[in-house]
Amino acid sequence: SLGFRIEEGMCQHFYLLRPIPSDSLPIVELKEDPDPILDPKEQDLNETELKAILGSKFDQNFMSISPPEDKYAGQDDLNESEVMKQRPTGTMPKEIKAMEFEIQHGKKHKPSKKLRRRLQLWLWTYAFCPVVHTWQDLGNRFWPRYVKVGSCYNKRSCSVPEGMVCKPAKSSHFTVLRWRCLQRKGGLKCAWIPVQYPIISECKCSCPN
Amino acid sequence: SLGFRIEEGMCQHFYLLRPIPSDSLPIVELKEDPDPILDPKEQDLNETELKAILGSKFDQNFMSISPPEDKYAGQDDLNESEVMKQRPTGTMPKEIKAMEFEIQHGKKHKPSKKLRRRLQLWLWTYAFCPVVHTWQDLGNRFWPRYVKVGSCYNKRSCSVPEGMVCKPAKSSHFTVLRWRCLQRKGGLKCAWIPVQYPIISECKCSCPN
Amino acid sequence: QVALKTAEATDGASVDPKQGCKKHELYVSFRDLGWQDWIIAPEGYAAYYCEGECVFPLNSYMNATNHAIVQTLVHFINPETVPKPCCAPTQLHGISVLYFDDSSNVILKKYRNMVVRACGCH
Amino acid sequence: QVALKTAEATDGASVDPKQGCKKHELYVSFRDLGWQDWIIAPEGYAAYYCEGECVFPLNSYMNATNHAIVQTLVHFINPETVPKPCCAPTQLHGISVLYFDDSSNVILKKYRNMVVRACGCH
Repeated sequence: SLGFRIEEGMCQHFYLLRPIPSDSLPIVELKEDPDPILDPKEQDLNETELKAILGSKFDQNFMSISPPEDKYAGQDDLNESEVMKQRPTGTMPKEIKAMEFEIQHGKKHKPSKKLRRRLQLWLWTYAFCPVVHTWQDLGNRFWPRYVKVGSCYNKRSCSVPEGMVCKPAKSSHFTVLRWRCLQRKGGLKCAWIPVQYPIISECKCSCPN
Repeated sequence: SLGFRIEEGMCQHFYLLRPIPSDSLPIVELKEDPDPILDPKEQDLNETELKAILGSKFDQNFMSISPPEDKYAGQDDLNESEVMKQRPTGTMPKEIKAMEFEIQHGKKHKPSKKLRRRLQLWLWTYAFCPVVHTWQDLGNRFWPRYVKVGSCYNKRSCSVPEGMVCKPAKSSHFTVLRWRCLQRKGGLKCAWIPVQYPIISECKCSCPN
Repeated sequence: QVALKTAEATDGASVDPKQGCKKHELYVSFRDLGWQDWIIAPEGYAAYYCEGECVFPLNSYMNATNHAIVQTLVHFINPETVPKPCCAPTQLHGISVLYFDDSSNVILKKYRNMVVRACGCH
Repeated sequence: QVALKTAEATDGASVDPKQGCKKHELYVSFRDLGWQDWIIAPEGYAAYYCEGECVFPLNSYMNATNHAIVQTLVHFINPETVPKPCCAPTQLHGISVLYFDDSSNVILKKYRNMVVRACGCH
């Protein structure tokens, strides 16, 4: 059907010439072919069977077959004071840990050890970028259809002075199933295949781009 | 001498088609034509005369006719603790002024008014970007040849968490003289003309590019 | 079946090379590129492309760089010296692709700079 | 007097359009552009330019974007549909210019994107 017949040798070159993927997150929406023939039917959605395929990779806390009740009342609506209540996790950034908070006006003022620790904790909390989890609908060609993905809280700047924002820093992935259809001699052949769906697992206070 | 004769009407278009200047600082080095015929001679460098041309625009604190003694021992060598000693000028950034430093572990801890003020001052000092002044040699086609230009201190990050750097935020200019030569019918005609030399007048803690 | 569908972005007319540099419609089918074996979804995408002359004088909408302005004049004065600046994307954006990687894992990733957003003279 | 001097960056040979996309030498004299009345210094500058074919397969040194890879294949399959990607600057840098502004003040400013640093297929 191609206007130009591709020879075998050329095909080799074709395979070498491919665009290059990036690890950047978040993922933009995957544009699906709207043809309903490519959708799984009722009989293809046997829960017991599909759970058996996924096995231990089915994580009830982060995956759901039916629309989750708290879908629209997720952490996405967190206001600033709620985010600030979240104690930071991991290790304190070394530049905050090194801060002495010496104030110079005339003679040196060095804060007490206890106060210093409190200030470091305050700055760390201020600059900390929590991962916000929200349910996402992957559409009916993925199973389970609903997964809880991470995003970075970005309603305020996370730096002093302002200018930096929370951005994805690390990613991991869920394994879910994808309904894949191929045109074969006998017609359209479809099957569930495992796919890796990337999610944001850590956010960091960084400069935009 | 051009391979293509430019007509009058075309010239009009030529004038419209020009590259566009930018206000970005610092200035990169101006590449001079090395031909010494374009340099001012001894008799063109009459200090009294040239000072008269510049008039009140000659600023002794920022301009020098002879190589300044402190040229290599300028503020460029400032170490961090010296920069941190500089009290910030201007008004405190509003986001620092708004900081309450409330620390939440169990019950709320609100620092005293005095402590809050001290902490705000500390953060402001930390994030402040002083203008560092250094003497610059403009070459013998500018008069006065030496001017004290501003640059932004960038040996450490100015933000918490680190990531932002001190960058030029505002500029002003000095008026100095430039030895300009034009090829005329009677040969090369040169004269001193006043030019605006841009300098950094304010630095700001910002994300790089 | 037409291998690759192309149409004018605004008026449906075919591309006149004497037109100024601008964005044109281009739908790319991954099947037509022979990529159906490693790309699972999407089927294809609207890639667009840039075409058109970078002529003297450059109109401001062509997003010309200072270098392109200089090159245009050099070409105008002496066409043998340098070519005209060329019409190329000035802004691109990405799409998500579900594909087989080298280890035959199926992965969803972003492919950056796949879609032309704007064109200009470079 | 030669209006504009051009020479091959590496080997001194004249530009062969069948060569791959790369940076070439180009010295631009502001006098030759008729700009000596508004530019005081410099006299001219090394602007360089990009030229060469963006051919299939693209070599990695051509800094091709993902869109250029796709466009190369579309052109290869059906040359009528879209042109080849074009060879254009991928990185540019600026120079300082001492010039007369519209109010006849003499000003020193940076002109960005005046010099080609690297070329690629777009």
